[in-house]
Amino acid sequence: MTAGSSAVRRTRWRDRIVAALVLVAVWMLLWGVFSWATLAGGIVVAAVVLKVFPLPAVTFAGRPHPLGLLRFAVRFAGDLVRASVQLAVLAFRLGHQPRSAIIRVPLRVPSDLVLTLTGEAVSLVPGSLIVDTDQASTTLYIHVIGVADRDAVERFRREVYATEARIVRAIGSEAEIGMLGRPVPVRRREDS
Amino acid sequence: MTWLVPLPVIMPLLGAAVTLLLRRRPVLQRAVSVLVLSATLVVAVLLLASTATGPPLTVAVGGWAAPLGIVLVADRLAALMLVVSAAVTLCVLVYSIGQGMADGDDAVPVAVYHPAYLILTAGVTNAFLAGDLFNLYVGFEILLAASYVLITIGATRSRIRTGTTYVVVSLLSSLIFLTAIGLIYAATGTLNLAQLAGRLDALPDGLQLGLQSMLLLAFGIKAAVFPLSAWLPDSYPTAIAPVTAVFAGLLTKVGVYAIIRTQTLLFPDGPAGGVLLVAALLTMTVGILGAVAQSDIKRLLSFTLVSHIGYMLFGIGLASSAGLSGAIFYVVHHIVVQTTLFLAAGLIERRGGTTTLDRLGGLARLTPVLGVLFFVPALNLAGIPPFSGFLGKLGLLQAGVDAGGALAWVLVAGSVVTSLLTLYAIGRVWNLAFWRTPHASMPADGGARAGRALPRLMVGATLALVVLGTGLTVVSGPLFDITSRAATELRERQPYVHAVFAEEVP
Amino acid sequence: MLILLTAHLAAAVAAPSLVRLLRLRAFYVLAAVPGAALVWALSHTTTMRDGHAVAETYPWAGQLGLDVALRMTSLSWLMVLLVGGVGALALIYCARYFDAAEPGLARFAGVFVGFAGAMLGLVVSDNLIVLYVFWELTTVFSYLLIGHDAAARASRRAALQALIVTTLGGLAMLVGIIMLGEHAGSYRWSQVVSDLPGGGYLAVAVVLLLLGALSKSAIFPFSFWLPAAMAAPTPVSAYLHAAAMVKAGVFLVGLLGPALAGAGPWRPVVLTAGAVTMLFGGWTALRQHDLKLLLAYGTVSQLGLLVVALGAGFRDAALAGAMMLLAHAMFKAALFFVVGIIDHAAGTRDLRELSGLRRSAPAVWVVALLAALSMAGVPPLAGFVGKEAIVDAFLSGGWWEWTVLAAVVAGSMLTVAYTVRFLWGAFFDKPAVEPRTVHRVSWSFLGPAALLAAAGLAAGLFAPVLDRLLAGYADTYPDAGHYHLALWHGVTPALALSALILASGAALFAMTMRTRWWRRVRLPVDGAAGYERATDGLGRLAIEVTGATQRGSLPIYLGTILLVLVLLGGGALLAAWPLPGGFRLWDNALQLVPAAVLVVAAGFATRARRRLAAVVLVGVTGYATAILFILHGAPDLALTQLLVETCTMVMFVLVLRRLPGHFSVRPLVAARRLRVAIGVAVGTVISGLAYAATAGRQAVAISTGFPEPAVSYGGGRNVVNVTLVDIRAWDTMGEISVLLVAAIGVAGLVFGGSGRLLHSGRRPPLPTPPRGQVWLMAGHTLDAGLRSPILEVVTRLVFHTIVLFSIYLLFAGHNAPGGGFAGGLVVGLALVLRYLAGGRHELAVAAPVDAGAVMGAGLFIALGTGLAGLIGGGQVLQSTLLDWHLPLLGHVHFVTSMIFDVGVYLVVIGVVLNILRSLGAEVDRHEQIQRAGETARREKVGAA
Amino acid sequence: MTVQTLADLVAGACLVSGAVLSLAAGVGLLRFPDLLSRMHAATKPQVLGLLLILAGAAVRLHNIIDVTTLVLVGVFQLVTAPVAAHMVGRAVYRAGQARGDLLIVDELREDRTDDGSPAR
Amino acid sequence: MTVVGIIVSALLFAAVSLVLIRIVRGPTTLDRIVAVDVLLAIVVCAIAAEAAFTRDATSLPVLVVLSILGFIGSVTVARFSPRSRR
Amino acid sequence: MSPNLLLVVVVGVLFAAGVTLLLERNLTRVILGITMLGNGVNLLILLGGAYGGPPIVGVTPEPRMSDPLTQAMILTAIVITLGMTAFLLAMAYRSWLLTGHDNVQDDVEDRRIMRRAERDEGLENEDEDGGQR
Ligand code: NA
Ligand code: NA
Repeated sequence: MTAGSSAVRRTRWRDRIVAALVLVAVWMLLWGVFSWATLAGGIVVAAVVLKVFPLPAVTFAGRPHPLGLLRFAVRFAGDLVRASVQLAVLAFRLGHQPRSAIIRVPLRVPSDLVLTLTGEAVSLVPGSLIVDTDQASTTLYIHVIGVADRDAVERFRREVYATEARIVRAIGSEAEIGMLGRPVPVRRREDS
Repeated sequence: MTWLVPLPVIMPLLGAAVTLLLRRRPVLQRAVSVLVLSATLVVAVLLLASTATGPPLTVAVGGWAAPLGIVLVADRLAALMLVVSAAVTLCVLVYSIGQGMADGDDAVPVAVYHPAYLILTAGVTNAFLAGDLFNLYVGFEILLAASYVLITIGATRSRIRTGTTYVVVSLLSSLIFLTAIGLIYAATGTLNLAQLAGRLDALPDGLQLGLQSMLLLAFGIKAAVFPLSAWLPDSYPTAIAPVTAVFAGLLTKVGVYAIIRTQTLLFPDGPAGGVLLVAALLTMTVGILGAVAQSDIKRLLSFTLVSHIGYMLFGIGLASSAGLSGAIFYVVHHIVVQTTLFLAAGLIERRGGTTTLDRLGGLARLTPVLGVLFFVPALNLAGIPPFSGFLGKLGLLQAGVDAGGALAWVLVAGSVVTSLLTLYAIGRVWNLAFWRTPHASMPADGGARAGRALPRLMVGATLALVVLGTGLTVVSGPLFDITSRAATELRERQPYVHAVFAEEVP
Repeated sequence: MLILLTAHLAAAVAAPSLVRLLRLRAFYVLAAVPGAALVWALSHTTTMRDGHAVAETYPWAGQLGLDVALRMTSLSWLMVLLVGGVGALALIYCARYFDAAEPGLARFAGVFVGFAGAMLGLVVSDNLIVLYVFWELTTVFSYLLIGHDAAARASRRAALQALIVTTLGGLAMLVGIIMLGEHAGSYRWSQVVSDLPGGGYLAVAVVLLLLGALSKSAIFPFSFWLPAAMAAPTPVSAYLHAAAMVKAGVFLVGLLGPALAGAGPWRPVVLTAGAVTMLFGGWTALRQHDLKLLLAYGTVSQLGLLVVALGAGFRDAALAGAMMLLAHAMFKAALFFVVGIIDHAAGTRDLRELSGLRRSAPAVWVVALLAALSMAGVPPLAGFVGKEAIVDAFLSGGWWEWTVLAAVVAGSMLTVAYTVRFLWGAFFDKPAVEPRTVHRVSWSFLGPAALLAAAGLAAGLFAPVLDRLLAGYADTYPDAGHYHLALWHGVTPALALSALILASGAALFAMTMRTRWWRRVRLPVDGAAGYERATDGLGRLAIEVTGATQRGSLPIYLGTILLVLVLLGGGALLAAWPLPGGFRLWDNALQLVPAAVLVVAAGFATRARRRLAAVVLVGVTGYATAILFILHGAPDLALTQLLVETCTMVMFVLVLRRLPGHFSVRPLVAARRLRVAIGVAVGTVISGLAYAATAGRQAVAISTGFPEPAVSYGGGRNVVNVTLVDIRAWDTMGEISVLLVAAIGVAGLVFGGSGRLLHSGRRPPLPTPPRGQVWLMAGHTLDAGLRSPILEVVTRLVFHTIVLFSIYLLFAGHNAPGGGFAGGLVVGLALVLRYLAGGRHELAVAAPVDAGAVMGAGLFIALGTGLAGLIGGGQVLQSTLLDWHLPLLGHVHFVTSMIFDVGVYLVVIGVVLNILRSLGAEVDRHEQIQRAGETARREKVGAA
Repeated sequence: MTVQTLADLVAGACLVSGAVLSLAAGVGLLRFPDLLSRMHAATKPQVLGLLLILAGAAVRLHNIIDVTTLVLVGVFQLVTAPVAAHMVGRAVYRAGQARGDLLIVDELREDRTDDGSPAR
Repeated sequence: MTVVGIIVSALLFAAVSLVLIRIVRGPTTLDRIVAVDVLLAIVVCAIAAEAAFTRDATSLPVLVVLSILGFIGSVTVARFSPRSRR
Repeated sequence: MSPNLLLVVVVGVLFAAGVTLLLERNLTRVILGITMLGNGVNLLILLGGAYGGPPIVGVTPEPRMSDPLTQAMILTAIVITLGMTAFLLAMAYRSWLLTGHDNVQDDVEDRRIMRRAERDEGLENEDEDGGQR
């Protein structure tokens, strides 16, 4: 056994324990009873579930940053309310045909997790919708409603990058946070 | 003794679980199936021995005494049905094992067949033992679900087509049954049959009639009573032989059993008795005319099956002890004989490559043993004495003559005509398939070269049923003693009710 | 007597092996059995002379009035003699008649002996039902004997015809028997006679009984089956005509006559039918060319005579009939044997081809002459004694008797005429015909015929001895007769009539030789044509009725069932009208919302033309139902309904993805309206019944007794769950069996008829995943176009949580909404998610255990708790409450029925998994194969 | 004004605004011209509307067992709703149901390959 | 609280009606699926609101099921919906 | 017990719609019809039991509980319907695989007899010698 493989094993154990802890937490929330018996039951059940249904480990490159998380949550809630109201108004406005756009947003951090979380966050805010993704280039294709012109489109694009940044700052590794400084990726296939 | 009562259901289900776990070990699967059904037969015989002269045996499942929980009741009728069904299912199982082994299990995938077959058996036994209306429904569902699987086994084009008819009609009947249960519970607040016996009496007549008709409708479809019967001849014949056999023999009789049970226990003075007699007459005559019109042995047999359900309804409709006794005897006889005939038809198909009268011939000379295996039960079916079919018919005719009344006389006449036409239909089959010069397509060398030799296990199982059917004549004395005591027990109602409510409430 | 019957049965069963062993000599051995009956009967001669009976009784089915009551009286004694004697001789004759290579000989021998046994049983039965049993057995055996040469179409048809006609009569007779027996409370003839009903009831019974007797004896209008039955081998014909089968009917007339002849319809029926038959048979015999057919019609004629005599209803006629019965048996059997010999020796039975046999076969000629003269009624033979007695009996009577006498005289003239025709045709020289050269006939072949012919002579000579024996029967008639059987009574009117008969009979024959006009005279009624018409008509009727009722169409079958439902239910509602009032509009105004949604969705679902649109709309009704459940106070139901609804939606999509998007059949407007009409009718009736049933409730529901014991005995606060896993666990056990078997069936249908069902088999190794973060085990095997990283990541993140939640539901279910079903379905949906995100390989690795094993294990666990209760000394499925106080963890409360719920949980998981493997993974595989096939085809086309 | 009344007031406000968002979704679902636009309308009750109502319920129930469950409901909804939206949106686009006339730009069309997925 | 109850019920009823119209009208399956998604979301709202008004938490497991599994139906349809309408 | 008229109507509507679909020739429609009928029956059973709060001891006082027995029955019925639906769908798929559609076809033999009836014909295969044909 090399030192490298033992490091891998350690990481794997850490991942497993994290996964189990999440499950135990869910278990406690489900029962709503915070007792030793519930905890014991949760540990047993989590272990059984993880054993019976093995899945590839989720390796977090980074760690949670409380401040980043808070910042993200507050901004997210604000966006949520604002967009919901906007869209509700849009719905009730008679005789108006809202325009929309489908835009490509190649993310700066090449991570599925970031792709997914950014996508989720963008989706959850009314008015934007992930129409497709490209895993290889970590690109989101987003349908946006209520954009009047090209400027609005670019504004929105910047907002997505901002969301990406907030997410990475909340849970990303140092390396990933570093990547945020890179320029926005450009289109590779202009020939199509 | 009461601990035996749940076993006829539990054991086949356990067998099904084990065969599923053993799905890669066909030999063990077969062994488990045979073992389980043999044990079921033994238990059934013990139950019959106990109830033949004694009171009904009851079990409050889980210790939840009636009327709270489900109660299982083995009275004479139920025990008798258990014995017959266990014997028949065992023989058919052996037959199908013979067929499967001969065919290398290509036609009957063991992984599906054995669990489904055992679950079917459990459904049948559960229906017989159910002392609770909803549990009766569950019993029906078990056997029906298993039957859906069995009737489409192999999933050929024709089996899918005919299986669809079977499944959809059966589902409708289940829905109607469930509706009836919902209505009955709404009206009475109970599901326990013994308790229902009292509570239904208290309802106004019109409502009683409504509830009774819904139940009759549901069971009438399952029992193939005209005009609810047309699905049967379309769907049974295309399945594999053992499946057709056990369906024809047994499943329709579960419907008849349910009619007997509910008519006698729940609606003894119900207003639908006359309806039953008219239905009996139509079922008999329309069914047998259908048989005469057919040119395929299995379809023809299916129509005789429908027709002879009319006999049983006749006895039930008379509602006298003699009528019920005759009906029960006829049920027993018919289970055995109809099953045997379909097994024989399977052998015919194997030997002649078809069951179409157009292309068969000379079987009596080519395969004499097949001649015996078909001829004896065929005569039995036609009610030729001294076979049990005659004795059952005799009992019914006696009951009909005793009852008097225009409708009863018409039914006596109808029964006689049906009997004659059954003989005519059977005689045509014999003349064409067995006596006529063999068709050019028939292999003449005993079938060995064409791969159509009859496997010993299949012949043996059929023979066992032929012997069983013939043996009914010999034991008809004691058997009629049991059926008439069962009929008395049914008509009195009190033994059943007392047995159910003897248990203590938890 | 039972020993004799058993011996026949044993011999019949043993016969095939015996024939295979001894070949033709076996017949000699077999002949010993009926021979023994003959000997046994002869040993009882004195008993009969003294007017006593021999009786035995054995129990059978007492509830039906059935006992094997055997009783031999004078008449049956006579019949036993015939059945045994002729039977033995016929078997001996068989040994020479058949060729050793005759096909089916073994079976034939067995059936023949069985036939003899049945006939024996028939004549000695006292219990009428037992008599009927043997009666039908003779019918069946004769069917097999007539059809012996089954390769010939005529044989088969004749056999079936005989079977049907005689069974028809037999069944009528059975009803008659039951009528008499049920009235008397016994089926023993010796007791029935003492308690006969009266009036119309008796008249009907008598007519029914006669129908049986007359059809069996080929009496008009049933005569046609007997000549057709000539297709049988000659020994069979001899036996059938002389002693068995047809004689059964005559015997029955003789047996019933003393008691029933007084009943209204008896004499008109018997005498008319007998007389007509006599004349018809004789007349038809006269123009036959086939010797066997000539004899057969002769039999028909003679049977008419016998029926007239035995059924006339008074002593002298009965005595005469008995004598005639004996005489006929002897001469008819002998003559059939002779015909068989001629057929063998000369190769034909056609009298137009036979010539000179008198010289070439003198011994045969003598035997035939002796028998034929008896048939013609020439003294001093038995036939003469019998016929003269009949003539004498009818001489002294009223209008009926004189009429019948005229018929008897005419019929006897015909008999004489066809007798002469027989002798002339068989033996005399015919100018235009080449004389036949015949090989020598051995004495052993001729022996049986000779013996019978000689017996006919002896019976004539010793008539007074027979008189004493047969009087025992005749004297059972109430009237006092005077006649005694003898050769010579002095010069009487009867003697004169006998002479007249002989003379005019001979003249009649001469006339038939000269003129031809009589050939055109035919009876207006032809039974055979009637039979044909009847069977054709039956066929037409069967086709019409079946064509009308058996439409072969599922919608029609369902429609019929539903119409019956509407009729019965509607009728019940009318009977229950007016329905009681006291309804509520709703329990909770909020119910209006889901109800409205449901109604709208249901309505549009019936009109949807796209499959998935219909599915979605039906799904909406399901969701609305779930909300109605919640509003009714049934959260468990809502939970399950929502899960099931989702599962159903998934299954629909999995299947419908392969089917065209629109329904292909656009229903006709009329058909659609009919469907809607039936639907509305059913809905109305069901609503009405639901209303009436609910409003009709008086009693308290049993479930009001559930909550208290649910906690104290079932150990759970969620009464619904306790009901499922404890109070009604038996139902649940059945229900999981249903699910399980349905899932097996799904696999069976999708995987097809292969033996691979449920076998996960060995999977080909998956391609190695790309480097980097992997979310699912086999997500990379999916088409790039179908993959979605977002779906994969989220699936990875929530999968375990969903499974965890299912376990929560499983354990919380006992006290809160949840339980094994819901839990199992949740796991199932989690697996669906894995499949959706990662494809079929992902499903395979997601649940590496075989679905069948999961289901089997679940069922096993559920049943195990059932048996545990039983083994533990309680009832099946009885549960136990366990309460522990553990350090740190505190109070732990556990009910064994929760283990049952675990079984349910596992079964449901296995079921969903199995369905998913079939409708999901396997259908994927089909699609891939199909697409690969299409691509290959396209490439081939492109290359060409 | 008691705490109880205040709580009820807060809960009521949450519930009513949640319901209004649901209605807005219904209106949008009916009125928006193409499916992708309608999908945006669909998001509202799934996210903010639901969160508001859950909050209202939590205030009313104020029982730890129930509140934890409500939290889980909210979390699960936030995790799963976008997935459905994404999968359906993708299907809509690939099925050609996105109305080009309403789009200012469509950058996905430029990148699409034959099997519907964007180029790698 | 009763007034709030009536208002909320009315609003949700109106919302459901509009959604139902979309489900009936379609025109495509995906339209209907989106509408069903909204319907389910409204159902969740309704159940939660009902729990709030009655202060009865027994139906909360239903909410958990809907929130964690409700999306599977639409994902299935989306996953297997034909590539293009052609 | 006083019936809930709203549920009575809903049950009727579900039956009417279910039957209308059930009588179609297309198996998909038939399955949908059965699903709706299943919901109708379940509501009918529900109608026959008491209305009230969830039958959970400690949550609802006993006299106010809804009927737990009807709920147990409905639960059983729901699950059975699920199994049956799965099976029928598999049949529809199989039918499509084998025939290219999922319409329920009429029985061939019955059709033959109906044609004979229309043409006023008698029985088929009269007894002829097989070898000679
Ligand atoms: Na969004
Ligand atoms: Na229990």
